[in-house]
Amino acid sequence: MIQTDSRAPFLTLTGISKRYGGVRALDGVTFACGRGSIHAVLGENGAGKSTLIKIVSGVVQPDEGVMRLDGREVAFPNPAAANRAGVVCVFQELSLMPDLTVADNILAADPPRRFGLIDGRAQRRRAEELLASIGCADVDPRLRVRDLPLSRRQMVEIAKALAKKPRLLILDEATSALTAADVERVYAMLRRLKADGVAILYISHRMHEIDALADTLSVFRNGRHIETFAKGARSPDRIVELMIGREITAQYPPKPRRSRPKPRLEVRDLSWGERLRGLSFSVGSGEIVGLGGLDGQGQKEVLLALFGVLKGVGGTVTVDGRPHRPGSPAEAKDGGLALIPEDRKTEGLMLPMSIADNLVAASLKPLSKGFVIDRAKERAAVADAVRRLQIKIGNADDAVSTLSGGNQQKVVIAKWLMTGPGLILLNDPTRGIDVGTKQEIYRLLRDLADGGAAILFYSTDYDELIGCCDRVSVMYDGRIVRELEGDAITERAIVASALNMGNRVPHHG
Amino acid sequence: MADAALSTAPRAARGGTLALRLRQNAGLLGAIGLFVLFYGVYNLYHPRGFSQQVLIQNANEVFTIALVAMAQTVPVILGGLDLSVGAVMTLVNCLASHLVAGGPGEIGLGILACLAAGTAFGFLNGCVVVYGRIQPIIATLATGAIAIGLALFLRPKPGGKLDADLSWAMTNSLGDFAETYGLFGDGSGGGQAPWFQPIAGIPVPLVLLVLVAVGVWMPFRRTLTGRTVYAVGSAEGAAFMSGLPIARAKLAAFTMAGFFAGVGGLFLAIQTSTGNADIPQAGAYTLNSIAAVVIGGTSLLGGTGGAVASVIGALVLRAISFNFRIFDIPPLMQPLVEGLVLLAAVSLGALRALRTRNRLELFR
Amino acid sequence: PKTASGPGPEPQCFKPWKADTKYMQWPKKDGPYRVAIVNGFVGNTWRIQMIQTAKAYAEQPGMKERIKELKVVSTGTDVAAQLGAMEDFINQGYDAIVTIAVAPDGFDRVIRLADRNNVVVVPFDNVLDTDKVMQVNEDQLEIGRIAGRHILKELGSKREGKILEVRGLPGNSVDRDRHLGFREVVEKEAPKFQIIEIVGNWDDGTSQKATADALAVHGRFDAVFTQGGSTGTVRAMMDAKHPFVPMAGESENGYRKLIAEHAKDGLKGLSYGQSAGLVAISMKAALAALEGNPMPQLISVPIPVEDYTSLKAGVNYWPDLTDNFFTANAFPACGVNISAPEIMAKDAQNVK
Amino acid sequence: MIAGAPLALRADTKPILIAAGFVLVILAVGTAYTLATQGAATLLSPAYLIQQLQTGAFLGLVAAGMMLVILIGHIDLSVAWTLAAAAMTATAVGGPLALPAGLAVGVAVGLLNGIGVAYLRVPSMIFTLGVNAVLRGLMVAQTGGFAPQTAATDAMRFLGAERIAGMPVAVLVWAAVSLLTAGLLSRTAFGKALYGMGNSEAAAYLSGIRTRRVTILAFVLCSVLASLAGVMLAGYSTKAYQGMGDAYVLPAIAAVVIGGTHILGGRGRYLGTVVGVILIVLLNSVLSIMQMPEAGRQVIYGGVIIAMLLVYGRGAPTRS
Ligand SMILES: Nc1ncnc2c1ncn2[C@@H]1O[C@H](COP(=O)(O)OP(=O)(O)OP(=O)(O)O)[C@@H](O)[C@H]1O
Ligand SMILES: Nc1ncnc2c1ncn2[C@@H]1O[C@H](COP(=O)(O)OP(=O)(O)OP(=O)(O)O)[C@@H](O)[C@H]1O
Ligand SMILES: [Mg+2]
Ligand SMILES: [Mg+2]
Repeated sequence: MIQTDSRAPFLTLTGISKRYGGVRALDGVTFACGRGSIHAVLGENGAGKSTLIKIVSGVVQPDEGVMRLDGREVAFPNPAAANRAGVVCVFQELSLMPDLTVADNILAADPPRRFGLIDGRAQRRRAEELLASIGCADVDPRLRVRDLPLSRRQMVEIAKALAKKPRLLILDEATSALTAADVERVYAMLRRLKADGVAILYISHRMHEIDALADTLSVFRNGRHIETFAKGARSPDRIVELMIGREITAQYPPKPRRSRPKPRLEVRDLSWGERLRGLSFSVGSGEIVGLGGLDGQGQKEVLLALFGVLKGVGGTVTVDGRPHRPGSPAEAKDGGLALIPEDRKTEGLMLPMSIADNLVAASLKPLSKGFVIDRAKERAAVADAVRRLQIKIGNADDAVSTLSGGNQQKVVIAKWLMTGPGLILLNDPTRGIDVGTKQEIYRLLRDLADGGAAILFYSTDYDELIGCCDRVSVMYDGRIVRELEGDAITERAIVASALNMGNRVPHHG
Repeated sequence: MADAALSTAPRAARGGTLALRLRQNAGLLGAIGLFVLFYGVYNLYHPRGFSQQVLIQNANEVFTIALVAMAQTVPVILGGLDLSVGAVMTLVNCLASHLVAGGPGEIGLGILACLAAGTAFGFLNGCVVVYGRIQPIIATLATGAIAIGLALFLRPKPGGKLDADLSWAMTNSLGDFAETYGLFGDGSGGGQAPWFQPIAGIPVPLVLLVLVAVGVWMPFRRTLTGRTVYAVGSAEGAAFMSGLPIARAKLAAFTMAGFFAGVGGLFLAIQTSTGNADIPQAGAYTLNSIAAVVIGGTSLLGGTGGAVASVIGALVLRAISFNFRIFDIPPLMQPLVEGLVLLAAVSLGALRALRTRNRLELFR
Repeated sequence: PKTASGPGPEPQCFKPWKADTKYMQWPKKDGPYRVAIVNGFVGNTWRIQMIQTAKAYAEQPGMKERIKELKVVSTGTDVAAQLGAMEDFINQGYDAIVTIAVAPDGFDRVIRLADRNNVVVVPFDNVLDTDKVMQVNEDQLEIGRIAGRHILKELGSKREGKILEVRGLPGNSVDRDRHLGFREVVEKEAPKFQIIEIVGNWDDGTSQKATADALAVHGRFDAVFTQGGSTGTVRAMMDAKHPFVPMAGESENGYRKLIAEHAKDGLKGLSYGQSAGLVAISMKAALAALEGNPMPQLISVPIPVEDYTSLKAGVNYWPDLTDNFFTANAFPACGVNISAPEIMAKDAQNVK
Repeated sequence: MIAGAPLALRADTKPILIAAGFVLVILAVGTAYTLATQGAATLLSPAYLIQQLQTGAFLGLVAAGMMLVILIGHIDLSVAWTLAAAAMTATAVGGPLALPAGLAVGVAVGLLNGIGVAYLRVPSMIFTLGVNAVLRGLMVAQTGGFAPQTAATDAMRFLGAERIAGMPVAVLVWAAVSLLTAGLLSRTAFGKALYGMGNSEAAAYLSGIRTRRVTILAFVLCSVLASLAGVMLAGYSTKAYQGMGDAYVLPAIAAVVIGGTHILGGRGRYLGTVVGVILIVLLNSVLSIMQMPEAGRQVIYGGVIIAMLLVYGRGAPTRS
């Protein structure tokens, strides 16, 4: 029941299936997408979206099925082959080489050459042009990607895709770390491409992005293509229902109305080099406090400083009235803190290890009797964690890398909940997570807060801050420029303070 | 739209290229500093310091280890280690002791065959790593043993006789080279051409070293394959996703390693005019090559650095021991002093770790 | 140097290798001299003992006045570094360079430079395959032959069975020569013996392991020739409860202690010495050459040999001292009278 | 690990089985050779096999320590001179303090290595190389300057050379250390931390694992095991001497890898290391029995490692 749009489809898939061991990632998918269209692909975590586009872009090969591009049957043995055919993908997992410069990355596969050798100058010029075209001219192409913040890296990633002159451009949660301003620029770029007749597949868990951008939507569930329809043909509630197979009533749990609790975490004059310039704030027991602002204003550093990762932190921090100066995450953990880190792949998980091993990694001591780990206790704890967060797993002994992004994130959260933390720091915990799971996580956070935990929550998603937080502190250039509370937490207020422009609201687009 | 304004905005915030380059190559600068220190002191206290003889002698002594260090660098940038470089050097050394003799034609063919052999062995290493999918460090531990075994077959005991003229010409100054082969002469001998005089005093090995670096390494670095070597060392998955030719880069990296090691072995054969399948010596070259790479500021994790930096690293290593010939250190204390200086030199990189204020940056 | 005719000074010490060994003569230089010793590998007892001997010898009266400066460097197993060090000392204007070559070949360039600068180069122990320099060594072929003869003598009329030969470092010319000498004698006089060859690297641990292996497989040997690591070889036999048999081996103190202790049980051992004292003779020869004397190109140092009948505690072995040093160190004929305990165990009594 | 499907072959078990199979192949080849040349299957005799275990015990101890370090993604190239320095110190001290003194050397070296790697963050490959050079320098200076006693004490003799009920004490020590190591790796927080750090040090650190302490402990254990091997080896040879450890570094690494431990860390089972040690010891012995010249030995040695890894090391192409 494919509803092709008026134009002939550029990409068609017929009966595509892919298995990973026992898991059916894709099950007889038939799907098409046309030129000059922005086609959103929706589905909960693990629905098979990434697998689908990995097949289209040559990263993995399907077990069965036929793929046609422009009417001709194609099979891509590797991404290079797909690129040559004009199929270019911005992956959910970044595909940048951190030690190479921005210019090297952007033109990695096909740099300008003279006499067979790479022409550094021409390459830099070309990179500057491409960056400028997505409004990212502030990035110096000679810098190493390693030295860029995550949001800039995603922009570089997009520039890199553009450099390949795509006919079919795929973005797999490519905007998950971008701030609103960047997202606007990307939208503009995508609309230009659309006008030029490029086919665009767009995967995102942020409904408002899809709303703003897509013309066609396809929903996947459990490895199956459920339905494709034009934007506006289905109500948002209906779409969510298609995605997760049930109805979602309220995205955010209600916030309790009550007076401000006694602070559990008190921060005075927190400073760290140039990045943190004397912040003060507090988080009370039972409170969820959001950190907002443009990416890279020091929010991440606040969390790391509190968690004992940074050296040379100034200011005073107290937790429950006692001074808190952890020299390491281990000490922070002993003080009842937990941190859900920014990048789950490198900082949150030990990917090749089993789900169980990852879940217990922060609780080895309480699970041990003397020196020896108590297996029964360990097993019980793992089972409990899987149940509590409804992590979709086959076997707890499987490598955690086999889970979908959302489920991986749940493993990270579950790992820390197992330690029974009193103060939870979260760095963009819902990045790349589907609506259903997001809702579960919000629910969970609220429950934890109600259970007495204090929660400090950094997010790049304004909706989330508004829907979830009791208070929001907006950061700019290492300072807290504004603290919003209750009904004052609005998108307008957040954006205004994020750009540190008083009450002027910027015009997007 | 704001974009247009942004893209044409002056890039005022950007530092100069030089400052950026320096910042991105701090390790190399440290190595150069160390070299200037050790080599400067040596020359200052040497009775004939800063003379041509001393330079020639030093150049001869340095050449092979410098090339083996270059050889090591390429796989290291790729994110692997080549534990066979010393063995390949030794293998080519033994092969050369059979092939590089006779008439000029035979010698030329012999030299080509030696270089081809080193390159081919490197290529085989690459095949084992790429198609066998074995970790480089352990694959080359094994192929290194095989190379030594082959070297021992070729030279069960040290010996052979290389062309004596070649040996003399290659291990002296350009002037001696010209004289030996009657080049650039005015008829009565060689090397008297006026244009030639300013460069006549330069040691041949130094010229060769520069030729290899500029003629082979620098261009390679600027090919797509060369860049892919860096990309793979930086993030193999990302390189694959980017559509870079990974297998080709890996093959090329090990092939380059084999080639450089081969040049080193060939020179050692020419220098000593014999071949010697000395196992401890092969091991020492391999380990020293790793030390040289690290001292040169190349990260063993891959993705950064360069072969020229490793040459500097090798120079530092050698310059340390030069000083033992000048200063009176009790002979049985020398190994200890050498060990301590080596430990200190490789620990220089630790300054970065101690300065890092975000501990997460330490993990990579 | 120019070719000269003999005889040279102190012929009992600087004994020409063969009757037709040529003589070399350098232009006379005025002392005192600067002497450099370029050692290769350092990291076994023999080399350390050698370095200690060199230092002690240079301090002895009769030497002290003639040596202005003695510099010792160890360059490791790297031939390029050794060549570089030698050339460096030539450049620095040293008068003589005494060396243990890391390879028997490859020194042409250095020799050429040394000759240009009238520097006397004296390789010893691991000598060079060239007749262009003056060299000092013991006759390794002869050592092999002595070992062979001793074993055959001790076996009496027995001319059939198995002999274990524990070889040294593969590829080394000393290993090769000793092996050839040994085979020459045994194969000629008792061709029916089956010789089992294993590699011991002249190292106690390797010899012990390899011997233990060979014993486990072959059961019994009638005699053993172990080039070095001799103590390890005997220990392996004792561990395996192998009966003592006639043996030939190096001059390690430990080996001699075992011979002295177990000769009556059948360990009819012979112990020859590749002496660390060779360095002293080489230094002495270098000075003699610098003083303008004609010198034999190849100097044969007498092989210090003892067997179970001639061992004397405190004279040619030391029961109370460590196993590791090499007992043969003094060469009275050359006026080299530094005994091994003086060098290696000067305060062993204090260390308990 | 949590109980998985008991029947399914765990991925890390396959290398062990293959290595064990190869051990049998080596024995078969060696036996064929002795049958042909001597008409007896000496390799299958208990005396020979026990002798191999005795030889393997020293390598086994070194390899056990090496494995701990390899698991966290490091390597210890200083074991050669740690082993020798411990043995030389033990014999120089002598008397009842010999053993503790030897092990103390191990602790000291391990701490130094650990601090260099964990705090200074110098790559272990190169830091331990430097430490190895320093240790060699110290031992050269000590042999030349102090001429210490080198005879093993009775206690060292007991551990290294004697037998209880026909079984060498060294083998019993190896067995005990093996049991402890296996338990440590599979059943303790330290063991889990080793695997975790080997897979992602950053994630382990952010999980509140005291990564520096774990690193230091791993290096200390490695050096202590090397020094234990040194002390026992001195007992076996009745004395300590320079260079006694040289033959243990690369074989130890090879044994660990042949046993299925990933050279970059994070994966591997201890049992594999034991099998790897036995394989290497037997291979050396059989080649020695066959009087294989050094050239052939080297080629076979390299060939075997490659062949083994080709059979089971061919994992999925790395994409991360
Ligand atoms: N390499 C793999 N090995 C095993 N299973 C895998 C692998 N990659 C994906 N899967 C499984 O395939 C299914 C689909 O995963 P996929 O990554 O395509 O989901 P997704 O829709 O992109 O989810 P998300 O929104 O979380 O990114 C999941 O159940 C996942 O666990
Ligand atoms: N892997 C690491 N890299 C960098 N710094 C670290 C690392 N692990 C810990 N640290 C820092 O080292 C110090 C001590 O950390 P940790 O508690 O892990 O070790 P420790 O042995 O317990 O030290 P201490 O004895 O001081 O408590 C702290 O400052 C911590 O932040
Ligand atoms: Mg996905
Ligand atoms: Mg972010």
